[in-house]
Amino acid sequence: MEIGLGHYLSVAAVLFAVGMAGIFLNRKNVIVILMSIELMLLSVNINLVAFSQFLGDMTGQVFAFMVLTVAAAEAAVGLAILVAYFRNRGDISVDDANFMKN
Amino acid sequence: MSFAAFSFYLFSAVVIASAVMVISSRNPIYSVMFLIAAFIGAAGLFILMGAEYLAMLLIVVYVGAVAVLFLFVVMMLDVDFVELSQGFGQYAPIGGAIAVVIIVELVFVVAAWTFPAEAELARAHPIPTAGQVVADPNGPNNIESLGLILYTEYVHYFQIAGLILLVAMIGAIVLTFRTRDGIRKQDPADQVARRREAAVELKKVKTGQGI
Amino acid sequence: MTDIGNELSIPWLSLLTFAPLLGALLIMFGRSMAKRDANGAIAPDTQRDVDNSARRVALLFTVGVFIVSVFVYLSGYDPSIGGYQLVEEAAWLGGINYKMGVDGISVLFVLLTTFFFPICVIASWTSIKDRVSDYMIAFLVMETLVLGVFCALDLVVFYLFFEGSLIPMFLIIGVWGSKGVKEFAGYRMSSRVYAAIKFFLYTFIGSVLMLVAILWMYAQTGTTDVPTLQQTNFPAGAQTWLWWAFFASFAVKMPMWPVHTWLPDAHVQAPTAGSVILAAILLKMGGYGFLRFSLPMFPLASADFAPVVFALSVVAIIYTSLVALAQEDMKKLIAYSSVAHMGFVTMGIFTGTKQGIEGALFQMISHGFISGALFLCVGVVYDRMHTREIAAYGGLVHRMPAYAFLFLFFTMGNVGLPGISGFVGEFLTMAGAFKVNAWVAFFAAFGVILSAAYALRLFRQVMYGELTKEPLMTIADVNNRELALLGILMLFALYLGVYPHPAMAVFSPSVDLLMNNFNAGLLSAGGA
Amino acid sequence: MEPIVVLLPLFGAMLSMPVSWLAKPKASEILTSSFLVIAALYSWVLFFDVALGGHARTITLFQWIGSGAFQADWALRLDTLSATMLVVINTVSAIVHIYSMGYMKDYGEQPRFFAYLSLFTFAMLMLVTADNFVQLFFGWEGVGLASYLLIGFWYKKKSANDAAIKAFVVNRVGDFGFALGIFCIFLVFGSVRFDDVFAAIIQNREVIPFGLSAGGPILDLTLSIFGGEYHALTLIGVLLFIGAMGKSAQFLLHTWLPDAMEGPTPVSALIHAATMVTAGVFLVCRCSAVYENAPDAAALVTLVGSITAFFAATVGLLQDDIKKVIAYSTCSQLGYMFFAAGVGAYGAAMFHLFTHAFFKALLFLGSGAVIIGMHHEQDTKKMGGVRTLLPLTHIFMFIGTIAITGIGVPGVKLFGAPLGTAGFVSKDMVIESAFIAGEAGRAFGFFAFAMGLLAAVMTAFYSWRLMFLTFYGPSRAPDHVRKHPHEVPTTMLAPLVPLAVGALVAGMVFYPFFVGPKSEQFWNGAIYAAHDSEHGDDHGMADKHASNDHGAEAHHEDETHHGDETYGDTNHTDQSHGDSGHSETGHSKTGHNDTGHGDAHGADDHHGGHHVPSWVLWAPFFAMLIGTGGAVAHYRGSDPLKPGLLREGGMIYAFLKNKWYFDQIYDVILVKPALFIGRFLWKQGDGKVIDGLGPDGIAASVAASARRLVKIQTGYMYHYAFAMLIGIAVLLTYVLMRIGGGQ
Repeated sequence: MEIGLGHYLSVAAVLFAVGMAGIFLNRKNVIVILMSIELMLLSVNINLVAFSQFLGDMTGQVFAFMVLTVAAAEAAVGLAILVAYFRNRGDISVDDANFMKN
Repeated sequence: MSFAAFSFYLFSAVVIASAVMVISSRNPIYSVMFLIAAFIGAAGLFILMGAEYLAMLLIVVYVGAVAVLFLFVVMMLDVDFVELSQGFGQYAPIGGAIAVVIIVELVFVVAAWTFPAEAELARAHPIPTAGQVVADPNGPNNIESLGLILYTEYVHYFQIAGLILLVAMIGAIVLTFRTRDGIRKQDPADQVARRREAAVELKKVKTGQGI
Repeated sequence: MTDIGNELSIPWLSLLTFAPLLGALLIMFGRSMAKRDANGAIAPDTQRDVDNSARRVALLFTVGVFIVSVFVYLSGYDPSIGGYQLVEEAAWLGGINYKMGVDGISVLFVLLTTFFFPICVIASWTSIKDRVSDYMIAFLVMETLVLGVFCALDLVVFYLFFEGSLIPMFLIIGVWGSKGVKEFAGYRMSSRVYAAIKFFLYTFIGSVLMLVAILWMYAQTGTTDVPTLQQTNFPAGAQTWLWWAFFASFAVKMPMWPVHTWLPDAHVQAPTAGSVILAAILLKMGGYGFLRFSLPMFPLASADFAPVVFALSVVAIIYTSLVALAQEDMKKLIAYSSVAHMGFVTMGIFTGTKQGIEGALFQMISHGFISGALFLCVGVVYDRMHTREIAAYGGLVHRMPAYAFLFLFFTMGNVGLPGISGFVGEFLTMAGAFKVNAWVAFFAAFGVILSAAYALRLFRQVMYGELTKEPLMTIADVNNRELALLGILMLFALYLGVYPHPAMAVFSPSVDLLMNNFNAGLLSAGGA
Repeated sequence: MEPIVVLLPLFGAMLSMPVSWLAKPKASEILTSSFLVIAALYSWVLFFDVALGGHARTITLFQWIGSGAFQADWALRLDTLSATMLVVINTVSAIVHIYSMGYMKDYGEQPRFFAYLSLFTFAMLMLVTADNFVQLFFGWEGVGLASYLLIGFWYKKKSANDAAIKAFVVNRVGDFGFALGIFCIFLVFGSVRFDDVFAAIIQNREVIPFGLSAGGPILDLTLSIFGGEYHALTLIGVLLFIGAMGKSAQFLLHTWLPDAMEGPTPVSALIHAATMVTAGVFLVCRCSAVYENAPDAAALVTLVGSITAFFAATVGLLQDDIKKVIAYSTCSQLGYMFFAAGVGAYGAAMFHLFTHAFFKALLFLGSGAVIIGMHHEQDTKKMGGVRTLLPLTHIFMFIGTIAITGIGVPGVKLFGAPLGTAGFVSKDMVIESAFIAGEAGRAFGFFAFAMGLLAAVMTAFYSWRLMFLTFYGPSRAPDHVRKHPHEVPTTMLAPLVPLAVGALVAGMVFYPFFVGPKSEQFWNGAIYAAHDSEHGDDHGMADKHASNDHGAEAHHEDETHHGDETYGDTNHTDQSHGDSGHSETGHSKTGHNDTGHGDAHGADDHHGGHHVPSWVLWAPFFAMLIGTGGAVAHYRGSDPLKPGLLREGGMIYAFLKNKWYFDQIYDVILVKPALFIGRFLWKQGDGKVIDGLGPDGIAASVAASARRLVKIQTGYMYHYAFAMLIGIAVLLTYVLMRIGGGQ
């Protein structure tokens, strides 16, 4: 059986769904939430590359490249926020972080 | 089953299994480790698709930098992760439901996907896969073709990506940087601005009396 | 009478309209030039100078605008012509032009406006002490906007001015209004802010519907030119909803029952000059809108829904008169009586008879003088006693005979005593209404009885009786400034009451034209 | 020059206060009084010129309200009717001005008082000289204002303020009818000018009311209005009469008049006896053309007038306040005037108005002197024996009383006029014309006659009761009052002389003009029925006695033109057929049976001794004797205060003492509910319903739902993340459905 576009897309879909589920499951643990986001971005990248390959257009890879960049930046900033938050509160429990309510 | 198919299934299994472990393991350190595994699996998939450069990038940037950053943060923060994982699965039903919905829908999409006519034309000239590159050393390889397009047509995007990284770097530094009181440190500006009058005091010492 | 506006091509109306804005800029500039200390605060002495110069600039500009407007009216306006005069036009957006012009219906409102703003500036000369510059700026900006409303001959331009005039009034009520706290929906807010927001929301929601109608008309005809649209025959179905959309806006502005409840609150909370402008000018924008837009543009719907308007007007007259009978606050009482008087206006306008429309126009002008003066009268005692409670007064005539005389005069004007301007309008509208529907005139005339009851009750309780209340023992009679203001208004009310002809002659040709168009619109629809 | 007669009082009113500031209060008294005296003298000149000389004219000053067909000018219409009123008003006003110089000495604030008095006079003059209904309305409301100001002159007294407001508001109720009447006239005739309106009626012109495509001759025109089909003239007549009822304090709208006695006594004399309250009578007479052609409206006038005459007299029986007795007497006498007008005897009505002004002003001013003399005491129960203290005043009051009760010799004529006091002549005239009208079949004619007689009995009784209680018997006043009565200044007594003379002889002197042989020439077309009975016959009363108008048809055309030419203005010599009018063709046909239509004819016939049975002639006289006898029997006895037929505490006593409970009833059914409804509408209607459902309600529900929505806002990041993800899922599903549906 030839491995085609559909296969890759299916993998990406499952990966995306798993990332999504991860956000729900680990609602308290910001670090894991960040990792879940990385997983979802990764699935997006797989999609982009798959289409790029399938359509013979390098643009998809360029955008995967961009996504990688943004994901890296996001991870860096997210973790920095986490560190700053931990430093202020001594904890990273999301349950206590409801200042937005007020 | 061809080697390519076998590799695809292998890498896919690694990616998905690792991803599941990432979200389900109690210890974030394990999560990070599985995340790395997932990235590596994904890199394999990229190679299978002929995107060698991105595959390398993924391993270098993600595994080498981002995942390690995660690991670093997890280990640096003195957090009781057991407490954090309390209530795990509280939202599992809804999370699962959403995930299932998404999967089903995406599968529908995949199944029902059709391409417009011009895309079919493009398909006639696929990007050469790794094997083809090896077979035809004179053709443009992946990194070449990526570079050709990235530095010409998408140069502005490229620049913006750089800026984003710069901003993220500055942001991360600003967020985590703190001035601690009571720590002696060097201040070049102070040193340069120091005048003689503030530093040296001339005292007339009478002879024979000492200070 | 030469048509100077056209011969010299001086855009007199725009000049008049935007001159006050110049004054506002001048005040702003003057204040920003004031010396400040390190914290950006202005020294008290400097502040006083800044305030005084703001007052003077405002007076200068309002009086100047008034003089120029009279000059333009005398030399550039020909009252024997019914159509638009002093028209100026400049291309603006596609199909939407900046177009100004006046006819007999609007020109008197322009004069009324330019007349009342100096009055208001003088009336707030000493009673406003905080943020004087801002206050004067608000007033000058409002003058620009109100003049624009009456001069605009393009729907979009009109809408801009119409909506814009909300803002300064909103600020005047909300910032310089009276003190007091109100519990509302579980929140404590100062009652002036409540009144200001109520005023704003009421009128704003009303006019949003008008905007929709304007957009539709623009989409249909490709123009928002008022004279053109007045000649356009909209299909009957469209007229219906367009009429309602415009009606919503103007009915709130009038205000008609049952969307009148913002008025008492706004009047009560507004500073004296704000009340005066509100009563004398802003309310007139609703009646003006009916005459300028509803009647000529949607004659079919106007004729169809006249019974609705009659019913609402009559309810307004009786209902608010009864409510006025029960009021404990002087300003509220007068505000409710304003609603009743505006009921006569709407009733007159939609009779579609010459007497009704002319009576309505005259009533609006006369109401400006009389109601404005009554609010000034309340302001006189409010400045002294800082309360508007009727019960807090009594026997004022002992200490304030001149004030009592003026108050009596305007009370009688409010009651509609013949010889004072209020009578002419009221009587003509009722005569017109009787021709169309006798019951309407019947109930309106019944309201006149009630108006005597509430107005005299107010006068009795404030003025007559023994002077027993301690704080009133030393109250001073009107000073020269107040006397001059009220005296001028009294002369006008008396003059128009005895000899209304000058005013009637101005709008008569335009009303004829309006009625011709109106009847032609009805006929053409009937033929088609 | 004529405007002077109207404008002088206005100038007086305007200048009174400034003059008092510049000079002394005394100066303003003198100024206004002298203005009024000049105006009064001039008005007599005009009276002789216009009424006796026949130079009726209209002087238009300038336009007032002009809107399309609605044209009302400021004008002076000088015809006999207005000239008569001018004389009455200016004379009484001048006398009251002079009298007030003495009366107000104790009270102070004279400049203001005189300004009000002059203002009132001006308004009243504007009323009577109007040549259109709107100016009439101006005067109508103007006198209301002046009355309000004067009743509430003593503004410190709560009762005075209440009475003032009551007077104004009750009058407004009448004005409401009046205004509607004017609108109706405008609707029907398309004009509010007297000339247009009356000419249309006289010529039976074709009129087309607004909004109708076809009209009809005015006399038969019906209007579908107020949910019914009404005869236009009847409707107009009734509406105008409602106005007249208010101003003239007729039954149902009379309650303000007794309260109005809170004002200073000269005011009562001027406004509430001689002039303002008679404006209603004037209006009915002015509109005689309408009423003569609207028999139902005329019947209403008769009915209300006779009920008022009776009702007010009954209440007057038990009043103790000297002024209130006279007030109810006024009310009753106004009733006489109205039923006279109602039965078509407009001349008699105006005649009674004229004579009444003299003797009622005399009574009021006399009682003012008594009040001053008795240290501001008004209760007759605390007087008695005042005759010895104030002998001059007693004489004046005595003259007034015999004038009002009507001392005279029935059936005897002196120089063609009956012999008797003013009241005798005019009241008998009124009562007899009611009888004649009754005989002629006019609605309520006999009823009015009966009521008039009953009222005459009571009038005599309460008038003499007042005299006896006040002036005769032992004094019941406190010692210091008895020993030192206030001196009544000459300025108060001198003005009474002309009034007393008038009260005695005015009836005899003016009899020939108002109702006697010269009346047609005198009225000169100012009163419709006086010279134009043919039309009254033809149209107004045709259904009542058809047998009378034989030959009327034949002369219809002629008469129409005749009326057209002569009606309303100028002096037509050919029209002065006077009592010899019977010899003319049109008139002779109707001949003897025609007595009811024009009082001129009626009166003439009666004094020729043709028709009125002699008992009718004597009846008022006997009525007077009965009443007087009753009063003598009861109040000349040992104890004037002893209970009479009506015991205190009895039902009838209480009923009369409480003035038939009108004030209480009105309070319960009108005043209280109005205040209650007002409060209810304010708090519930505006507050709860409109604001509650409208702005406040919407705002409150926005606030409330916001408060609920805030709870969704947990502040937990993951909740927002969930929301986003769920949103993505939903959106995706939606897009897929769309695409799926599209494919």
